[in-house]
This record gives sequence, structure tokens and C-alpha cells, in this order.
Amino acid sequence: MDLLIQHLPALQVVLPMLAAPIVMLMARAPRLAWAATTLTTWLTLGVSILLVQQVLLHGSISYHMGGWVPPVGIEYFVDPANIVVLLIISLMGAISMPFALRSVEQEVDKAKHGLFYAAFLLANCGLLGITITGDAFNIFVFFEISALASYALIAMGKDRRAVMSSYQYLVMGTVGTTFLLIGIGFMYIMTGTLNLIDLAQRLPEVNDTGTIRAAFAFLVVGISLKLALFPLHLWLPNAYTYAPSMITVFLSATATKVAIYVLLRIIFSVFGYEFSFSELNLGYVLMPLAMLGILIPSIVAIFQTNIKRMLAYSSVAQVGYMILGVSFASTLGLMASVVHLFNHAVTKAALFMALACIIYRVGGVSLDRMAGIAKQMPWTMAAFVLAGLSLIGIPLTVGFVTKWHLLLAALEGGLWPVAVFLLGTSLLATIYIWKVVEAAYLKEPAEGAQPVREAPMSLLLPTWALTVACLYFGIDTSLPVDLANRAAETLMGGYL
Amino acid sequence: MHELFSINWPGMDWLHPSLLLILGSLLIPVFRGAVQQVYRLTLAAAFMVAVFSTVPGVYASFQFLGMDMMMGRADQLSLVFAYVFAIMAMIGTIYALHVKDNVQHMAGFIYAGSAVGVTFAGDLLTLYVFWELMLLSSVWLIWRNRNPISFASGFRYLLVHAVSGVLLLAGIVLYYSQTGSLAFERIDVEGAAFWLILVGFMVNAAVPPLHAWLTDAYPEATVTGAVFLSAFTTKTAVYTLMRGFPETEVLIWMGAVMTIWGVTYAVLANNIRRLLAYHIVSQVGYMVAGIGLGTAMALNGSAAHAFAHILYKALLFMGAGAIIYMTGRAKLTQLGGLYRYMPLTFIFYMIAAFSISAFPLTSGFVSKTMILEAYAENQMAIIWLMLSLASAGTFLSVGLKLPWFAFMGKDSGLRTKEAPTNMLVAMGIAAFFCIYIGIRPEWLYQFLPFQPVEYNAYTMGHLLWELQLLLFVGLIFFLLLKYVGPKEKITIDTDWIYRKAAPRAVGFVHQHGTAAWHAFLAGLRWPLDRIVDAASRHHGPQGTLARTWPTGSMVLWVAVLLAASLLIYYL
Amino acid sequence: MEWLGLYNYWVVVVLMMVGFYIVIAQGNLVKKIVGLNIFQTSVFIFFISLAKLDGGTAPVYVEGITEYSNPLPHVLILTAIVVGVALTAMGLALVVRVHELYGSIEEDEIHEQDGKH
Amino acid sequence: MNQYVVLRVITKLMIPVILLYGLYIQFHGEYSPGGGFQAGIIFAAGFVIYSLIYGLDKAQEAISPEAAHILAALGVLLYIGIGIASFFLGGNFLEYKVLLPDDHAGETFGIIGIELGVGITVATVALTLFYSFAGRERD
Repeated sequence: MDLLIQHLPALQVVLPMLAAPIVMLMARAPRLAWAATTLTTWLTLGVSILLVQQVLLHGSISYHMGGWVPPVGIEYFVDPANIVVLLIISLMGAISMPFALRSVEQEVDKAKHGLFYAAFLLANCGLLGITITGDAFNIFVFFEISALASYALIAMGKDRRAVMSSYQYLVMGTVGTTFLLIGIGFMYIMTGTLNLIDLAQRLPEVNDTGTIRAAFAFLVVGISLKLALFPLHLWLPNAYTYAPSMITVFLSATATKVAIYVLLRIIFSVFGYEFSFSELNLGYVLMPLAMLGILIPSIVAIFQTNIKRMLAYSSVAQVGYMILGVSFASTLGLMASVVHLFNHAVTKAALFMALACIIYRVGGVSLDRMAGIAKQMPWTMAAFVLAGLSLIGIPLTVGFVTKWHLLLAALEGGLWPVAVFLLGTSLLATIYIWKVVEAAYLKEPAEGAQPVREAPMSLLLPTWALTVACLYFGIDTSLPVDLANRAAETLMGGYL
Repeated sequence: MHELFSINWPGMDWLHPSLLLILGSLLIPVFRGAVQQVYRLTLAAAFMVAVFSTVPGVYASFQFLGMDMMMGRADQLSLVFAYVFAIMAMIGTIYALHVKDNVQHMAGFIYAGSAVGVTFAGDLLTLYVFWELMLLSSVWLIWRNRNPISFASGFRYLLVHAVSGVLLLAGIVLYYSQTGSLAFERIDVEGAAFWLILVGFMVNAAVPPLHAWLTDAYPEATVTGAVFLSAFTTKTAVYTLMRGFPETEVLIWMGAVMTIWGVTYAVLANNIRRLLAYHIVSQVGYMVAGIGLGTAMALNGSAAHAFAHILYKALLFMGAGAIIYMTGRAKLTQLGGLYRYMPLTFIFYMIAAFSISAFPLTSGFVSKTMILEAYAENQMAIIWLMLSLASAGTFLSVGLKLPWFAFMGKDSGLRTKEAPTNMLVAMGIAAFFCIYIGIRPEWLYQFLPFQPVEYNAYTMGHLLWELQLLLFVGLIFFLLLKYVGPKEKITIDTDWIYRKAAPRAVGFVHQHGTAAWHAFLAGLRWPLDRIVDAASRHHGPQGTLARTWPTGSMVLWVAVLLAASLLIYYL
Repeated sequence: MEWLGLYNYWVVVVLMMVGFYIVIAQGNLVKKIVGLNIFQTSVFIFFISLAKLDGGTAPVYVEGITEYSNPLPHVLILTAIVVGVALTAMGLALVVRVHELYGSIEEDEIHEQDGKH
Repeated sequence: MNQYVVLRVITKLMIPVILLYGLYIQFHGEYSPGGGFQAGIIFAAGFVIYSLIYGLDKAQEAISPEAAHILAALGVLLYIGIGIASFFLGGNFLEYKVLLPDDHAGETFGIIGIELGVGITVATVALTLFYSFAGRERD
């Protein structure tokens, strides 16, 4: 057990990495591949939970890869800020696997299952690696690992548009990570180090050089691309819409969140609050983009007829909320953003899972195909509605926790109009969720539509697990709020 | 570690009646048939017991998001409302006993439970939660009428309240950030927080011009749902206004205007439930006016009037509902002569009608005169006059017009039976309370928030004034009726009341008011349509912002943003 | 002359612009990948050239030589190149699939086939 | 390209040299320029040339696509296996010096093992890429 505890940070990443090639070899036995992947994701979740416990008990953990002492060697670094993100990723991985069994069987060619799950594990591993590593270049590498795996996963969607969306994602993603690489290069020129903590210590000396400013610009833009900040979000809606359902669930819950975490790490921990917000006025750049990013995609979502696409646009809007919290440049705002990472992951995953249940039975989720579906799939739709309430931000759901903190943060900063704006845009979410409810509950099924049965248990249970989480953490908010609070304080404090 | 995962569940020291009812209602679909009926009655009874056994005090305090919450604050003010809500839930349950619609029953219970939740809420956030829950549950009482009109008006209902919910929440957040406290006491801040919360409450209290949702939605609700609706939403708003905004001068005028406004439109209404719905606006006006005045007697009067009003208004809706249920018709012009076939309904209805018209020996008399008396004491003659005028209009429409054309008058050829027993029982209970309170007002007075209540409704002055008024109105009605003649084909919409009779002004207001309103709506509609058009042009599935962009343009955006941020950072 | 002294950066900038321009302006999916490659290559060159020390040799341990180029960027770029190769392969594989599914690798034609979704 | 005798003969002569050179690069990696990445690519290049000249089928007789798949996975496993082995010997992940009693020997052993894993994976993955693009036309 001691051995295990000691190597937790490495295991977090190594477990899925180790499992990926093994699963790849199981191409002939899809069920076995699934079982192995499930086992791995649950073990990974176990590691995350143990890490949470360790961090809460003993404070931050630093793990030296290969025994090399940082800043020379690569360091894995776990502190209250990234533990939340690790938990989100491994939780979502674990909970989407039981769901995957039947959903993937239906949507993905059987011969590809081994590769599919291997790629899924790699995506998982990449995301965990981005989060846990304390080395700037390593972030880039893990970004690419997870991205490459996601491109492959998205391209396995049934619709032919999946391939094209994957291509677009690839081009955009590559541009984004290359920007990241350029930014890292600039920082390396000026400081001679890649270790994030070391960077944080050395950067203040060279802060006023043009190179560092350029590095900052490249990093922020590059990461904004990965996190789908408006107007760099254009790759996201198609990618989420046409990917296999289970991948949509996983990516929507994790991919953009991790990118946001990296952004937070870089602007708060590495460059520091002073530099980012006082000298470079990052807040003034992020806030209008965040607000536009909430408003426009929300309106677009209202007019969508494909519900998966609608939710994808809603994801862009939700990213806007998170960035808005960041742009307040206060502990409270930051805390709202971090708690929304968790809340939105749970909520959106639940929503996409409910849609996946419907896709499983009906074959599609356009508004007209969902007409009257509530009678046939009452449990699925009930989950959708509850998670939808959370998306809107009704009290007693996790969505409200975010909304409340964002509002307080806006008012704390004296940003009156922003608070009004926040409340106004939550009505937009009401409208698009309403459209689905209206179709499902109040309309009659189209003529000649085949009646369908309720989704199978293996799909329903994970969906409801997340839905219940939406409600539970909306009532007993102590766990996410407390973790987010610690994360925000850690981030505001920088590495020093 | 420990404190992070620990849970402290609220409400362990006291069984919150709302939670009991709301959670209990979730089991309704489990049962069927007679068992379910018994279960529903038991649940409503348990709810009543829980409410009536609550002793004043503070319960279920807990922490949420680092703020002090209080789910149970029971004092004289909240209890009087809780009592009547509990009675009402029982009556409503009996009235709806025969209905086979689980959604409606659950919605009704959750609705009633949330209303009590609002009254017991000691902090604004709990209040907000129950407030929204009320909305979300009550809308189903409208939708379950299952026709396109009820669907549309339910949707408008939802929309209006969603907006008011947002205003309320904005106000609460602002209040919290200004005072650092969420406790729901008198809202004692300046500026936006005050107005946002006030407007949020006023929407639910149906204060004109924010009242349209009520008269729009209630007539379209299910027969049994309307009974619930008439009782809870506006009266919880009255409670919150009473708690948060006593002695707010704007409410005096708002209330007075409400009474007249509601009555005016009620006189002109043809749909029986729309007529009654307008009367809710009018009656709530009395309470709002009382709150605005804010003296102990005025507030007592408002509370008493709310208590009485819930019972007689529900009885009116039950009577109207019985007619609709038995005949399938809701327009006065299509009804008539029903007293022969539904005598009990007729009697119960008339008791409620006398109550709302404040006949002596009915509940309305002992509560309404209290508000009037408060105004008289404070020498506010204009308001007093307005309230009295509205009182006359009330008798005219509810006490005379509706019964005359629905129950008496020309025989419409309808041959129907008496309403089902459970409906009659429910009406009987409500009627009993109307009379009982009228005869023994001290039973009601003991619940009022400001004790002791030193008020006697049965003074010679009150009696004379009230009877004079009622007789005079009755005289006018029958004189004019005779003048028109019983054979006259009655078309209330363009009817004789305002064309040939004294209140010409009413017609004037109606015509021009309606025209102006429609013009306003049309004017509003045009830019709205334009906005939606523009939005869908750019945001719709084919719009610039929603369609799939070529990869090149996406990357171009990256370049633009990079250039922009470089520029910003270098400057 | 100072400007010319930094010629390696000018090369990088020009290459980067060329690559970026191709990604933006070319509708052909393969050409976009090529552009992306040029873009990435410029970054690789940037890293390698910044590691170069005037008078330094390759970072291999040999007796009597004290000045080395910085080996770390080489290592990094080696990794980045591998990543770049993987991306190229992935991109080209997708293009092959696109060609099979749509019969075209011109982006506007593909979008036209899908309607404007 | 079967008919070009010169190409065929030269290729036949070249391939052993290429593979040998690949191995040289592979095992020099730990103290001179070289290592698994480069070696793997050179190794794969040998096979690519072979299949260009003699046809894909012939090349796949030598290393079938399935074998390439399996080898790719095994290469990664070798890498991670060594990393994890150092856990149990008391080091951190990839801390080679604990692998053998002597620190220096352990480090050499570890790095060679790791590089071998990388080399195998890179070679077979490159080959797989080639196979799947080249084999595409026929179906």
C-alpha cells in the first residue's frame, strides 16, 4: 500500500497508458477489450480518489519522473488546483465506460472496438497527463496524445460528416498546440527552464520583455483554441455532434475543462495574477469574448433542430461562463469557474448520456424525431429534464451553485451589467431546454414513427447516476465547493 | 477529510410539512384506484396535521454555500397563511378526488407544499427555491387541460414567471451583496435590490400591469387545477409582500388601482372563470392596499382577507368548475337556468358570492371591512372610496351577473345532474368556513399576526354602509335587467351593461383600453418579430454563426485573435 | 546588420507565415496538411536554432570540447517531430476517408454535399 | 517495379545494410546521436523500400500487418514495463538506476531497454502506416 501511495501520481497516467496497448491487442474480443478498459478506468478513478485524500491530508505532492530532481527532470505535481480536474477526468472516464458497452456496440464497427477502446484510454491518459504534469513541454506532448486519440475517436462516428469534423478539429487543434509550443519556446529562451514552478520563479525578472509578452499571447490564444473560446469554437459543434455518443459524453465533460485548467495554471500560477491581469489586462480581453461566447452560441443553440448540436453549442456557451469567472480576476470568480468545471462536466455528461439513450433506441435526436418520446422513454427524458434544469441553473441543482457564485463574483467586482447579463442569458438556456421538453412531453409522435422502448439498464443507470449527482451536489454543495475553494486559493497564490 | 464529506440534513428537528407533502406526492403513481384516493386524502390530512401542530419557532437552520439558511420560520404571520394553505390543500384534494390524472395530483401537491414552503422560508434563497418550484408545478395544472389554448397560455404563464424569477433572484443576490445577509425580513435597502425583489413579488401578486398572466392562464386550467391555482400563487405573494414590504406607499395606490381594474374587467368578462380570475386581481388589491398602509389593523385586515379570500374564491372556482365539469360550457352566454338541476352547487356558489361581496354574516364582511376601517382611521378618503367602489362592482359581477346568467335567467336548455359528491363535499366545507368565519370572526382573528385584535366588524356603521351599498347595486342590476327584458339575446361581450346602462365609462375604458392594448401589443410585436428574424438569420441553422465554417476561415480567426492580443499586449 | 544577424528567426517567421497562409487559403485538404507541416516545421527550426551556441559542437561527449549546443531543445523537437508525423499520418488518413466518402478533397465541394450543416 | 533488374539487385544488397545501420543507431542511442526513434524509422524504411520494389505482399510475408500491430503494442509495453519495474525496485517511474545493483549498469540497461521498446514501436507503427495507406487501393 505504501508503494502504491508513493507512486500514485505516476500511476494516474501510467495505468491507462499501460492498458492502451493491451486493449489494442484484444481486437478479436470486443467484450474483453471493453472489460479491460472499464477495469482500467475504475482503477484510475481509485487512484484519483486516493490522490485527493493524500493532497487533503498532506498537501501538494511532487513526483520526480525517473528520479531526476526538478527543474532538470520532469515533475508530476498534484496540488489542490489540479486534483479537481483529475477527479473530473477519471470520474467521467469511469462512469462513461459501463455506458459505452451497448452504445458503442451499436454505433461503432465491431472490428474496431479494440482500437476504439485503446484510443479512448489514450485520450484519457493524455488528459490526465496534461493535468498532472509540472513540465511545460510535457503539457504539449500530452495535449497531442489526447488530441490524436480524440481525432480518431471522433472520426469513428456513423455519419460521414464525422470524418470531416474530425479533420477540421485536427487542423484547428494542431494550430492551437503549435501555438502552445511557440509560447513554450519563447519562455524557454528567456528563462532556460521548462518546469512550471521554476518558470514561475524566473519569469518576473524578464517580464517586461517583448518575448514574454509574445509568449503570453501565443499561449493564451493557443489554449483558447483548445478550450473553444468564442470565436475559436468553430471546430467544436460538429465534432461533438457527429462523434459516437459515448465519446461526446466523455469529451464534452473533460476535454475543454482540461484546456481551461491549463489556461488557469498558466495565467495564474506561471505568469502570476499581477502580470496577467494588472500589466496585460487579460480581463479586458477575456470578458467581452466570454460574454459574446455566452450570448451568441446560446442564441444559436435555440435555433438548432439537432439536439446534440444544440447541446454542443450550449457547451461553448458554458465555456463562456467559466472564462467569465476567470475574467473577474478574483478568488470568488475563479472559484466559480473551477466549481463550474465540475458542475458542467456532470450536467453536460448527463444530458449527452440521455441523448445517447434516445439515439440508441430511436437512431437520431432531431426535434421531430423526439416528438412524444417522453411517453415511451419516461426515465430517460426525466433525467434529461433534471439535468436540463441544472444547465439552466435552477436552485437545488449544481448549475445554481455556479450561477450563484458567478453572480456574487460579478457584484463583488462592481460589475452590475454583467450580473444582469448572467441572469438574462440563463433564460436563453431555459428556452432551448424548453424546446426539447416541449417536443418530448407535449407533442404527439409523428405519423408512422415506430414506438420504442425505454433504454436498457446499462445506459440508464450511468445516466441517472450523473443526474442524481447533479441534484445531490446541488443540495449538499460542500464537496465541490470546498475543493473549488481550495483550488481557487491555490491558483491565486501562484506557485510561490 | 471529515468535514468535507459530512452531510447535515436539514429538517431533522422538525418535520417540514412541505417536504412531507412534496416527497409524499412522488409516491402517488405507485397507487391506483381507491387506494390512491385514500392515500391522497391521508397525505393531505397528514399535511394539515403537520402544519397545525407547528408551534412558533425557528427550525431547520443549516448552512448552504456558506450562508445561513432557515427552512422553518414559524410565527403568527407565516402560520396564518400556512393554516389556510393546508385547509385549502385538503379541500382541493377532496374536490379533485374523482380525477384520474397522476400528473395533476402530483403537481397540485407539490404546488401546495411549495406554497407552504415559501411561507415558512426564513431566508430568501429557500424562498426562491420554493417560489420556482411553485411555478414549475403549477404550470402542469394548466397544461393538463390538454388543449392547444391551455398549452399556449400555460407557456405564457411560464415565461412571465421565469422572467419574474430572474428579477427576484437578481434582487436577492444584490440584497445579499449589499447586506451580507439572506434573512427574509423587511427588505430595508435602497435602490435596485429593493425594486427587483418588489417587482418579483408583484408579478406573482398579479399587480397590474403585470397581472395578465393570471387572467390568461387560470381560465384555461383544468377544473380542479384552477381551484389550487386560485389559492396559492397570489396569496404567497401577498404573504411575501406583507413580510418584506409593509408600509410601502406605492403599494397603496397599486392596490387601489388593482381593485378597480380587476372589477372593471370582471364586469365585462363572459367566460365564468375569467370573470372570477379578474376578481382575484381585484381582491388581492385589497390586501396589497392593506399592506401598503402598513398599520397593525391594515396588516391584520390583509391577512384576514387573504384567509377568507382563499376559501371563498376557491369555492367560487369550485362552483364554476362544477358547472364546466357538468355542462362542458364556460361562457355565460351559453349557460342559464341551472339552479333547478344543480341546486346544491347553486347554494354553495351563492354563499361564496355573498362572501366576496362582503355581506354581513359572511367571511368577506369581517375581513374586508377591516381594511376599509384601517383606511378610514387614517383619513385616506380617496383610497377608501376606490375600495368601496370596487366592492360594488364585485357584487355586481360575482354576486349578481354570474349567478343570474349561469344559474337563473333564461333556460339554456341544459339538462344536467348535480355535481359529483366529492365536489359537493369540498364545496360544503369551504362554504362552512365562509359562514363560520362570518359568524364567529374571533376564530379567525386569533390567528392574525398582530395580537390582540381589537376590531369589531359588526358595528351599526359597517352594517348600514355595507347593506346600503349592496342593495343599491342590486337595485340597479335588476332595474336594468328589466329594462332590457328577459327575451333579449344576451351577448355579454358587446353587452348592454355598458352600452345602455349607467357605467358608460366602463365601456369607454374597455373599448379604448383594449384598442390601446392591442396597438401596444402590435407595436411590441413588430420589433420582437424583427429581432427574432434577425436572430434566426444569423443564428439559425443556416445562419452565419451556426453553419459549418470552412477550415480556412476558422484558422483565419485564430490569426486575427492572435494579432489582436499581440497588439494589446505590446501597447 | 543587426536585423540580418537574426536571419534564422526571419526564416522561421517566413516559413510560419507561408504555412499559415496555406492552411487559410487552400481548399484542398491535402494541401492544408502540407501547410500545417510547414507551419510546424518552422517551429521546429525555431527551437533548434535557439539551442545553437556560437562555436559549440553537437552535444556529444568528446574529450577536449567544452562548448556544446543545448541538447534539450533537440530532444524536445525530436518528440515534437514524432508528434508531427503522427498528426500528418492521422490527417492524411482522414483525407483518405473523406475521399472515399465524398469523392472529393476540395473543402467547399464537401460542405456543399452536406448541405450547409 | 519488378522488371527493373538494377533496382532489384541494388535493393537486395542495400536492405541488410539499412537494417544493420538501423540496429547500430538503435544501440548507440544512450551516449551518441541516435536512439529508438531514428532507428525505428530507418528500420521501417528498409521494409518500405523492399515492398516498393518487390510488392506489398512479399513485404507482408516478412512482417504481417497483424504482427506489426502486436509488435507495436509490445514495444510500448516494454517501455512501460521497465518504468513500472523500477517501482518495485524502490525507484520512481523510469528510474533506471535501481534496475541493477550497480547504478551505472542499471542506467545503461534501463535506457537500452527503453530505447528498444521505442524502436520496435516506431518501426512497426511506421510500417503499419505504410501498409494501411498502400493497401488501401486494392479494396
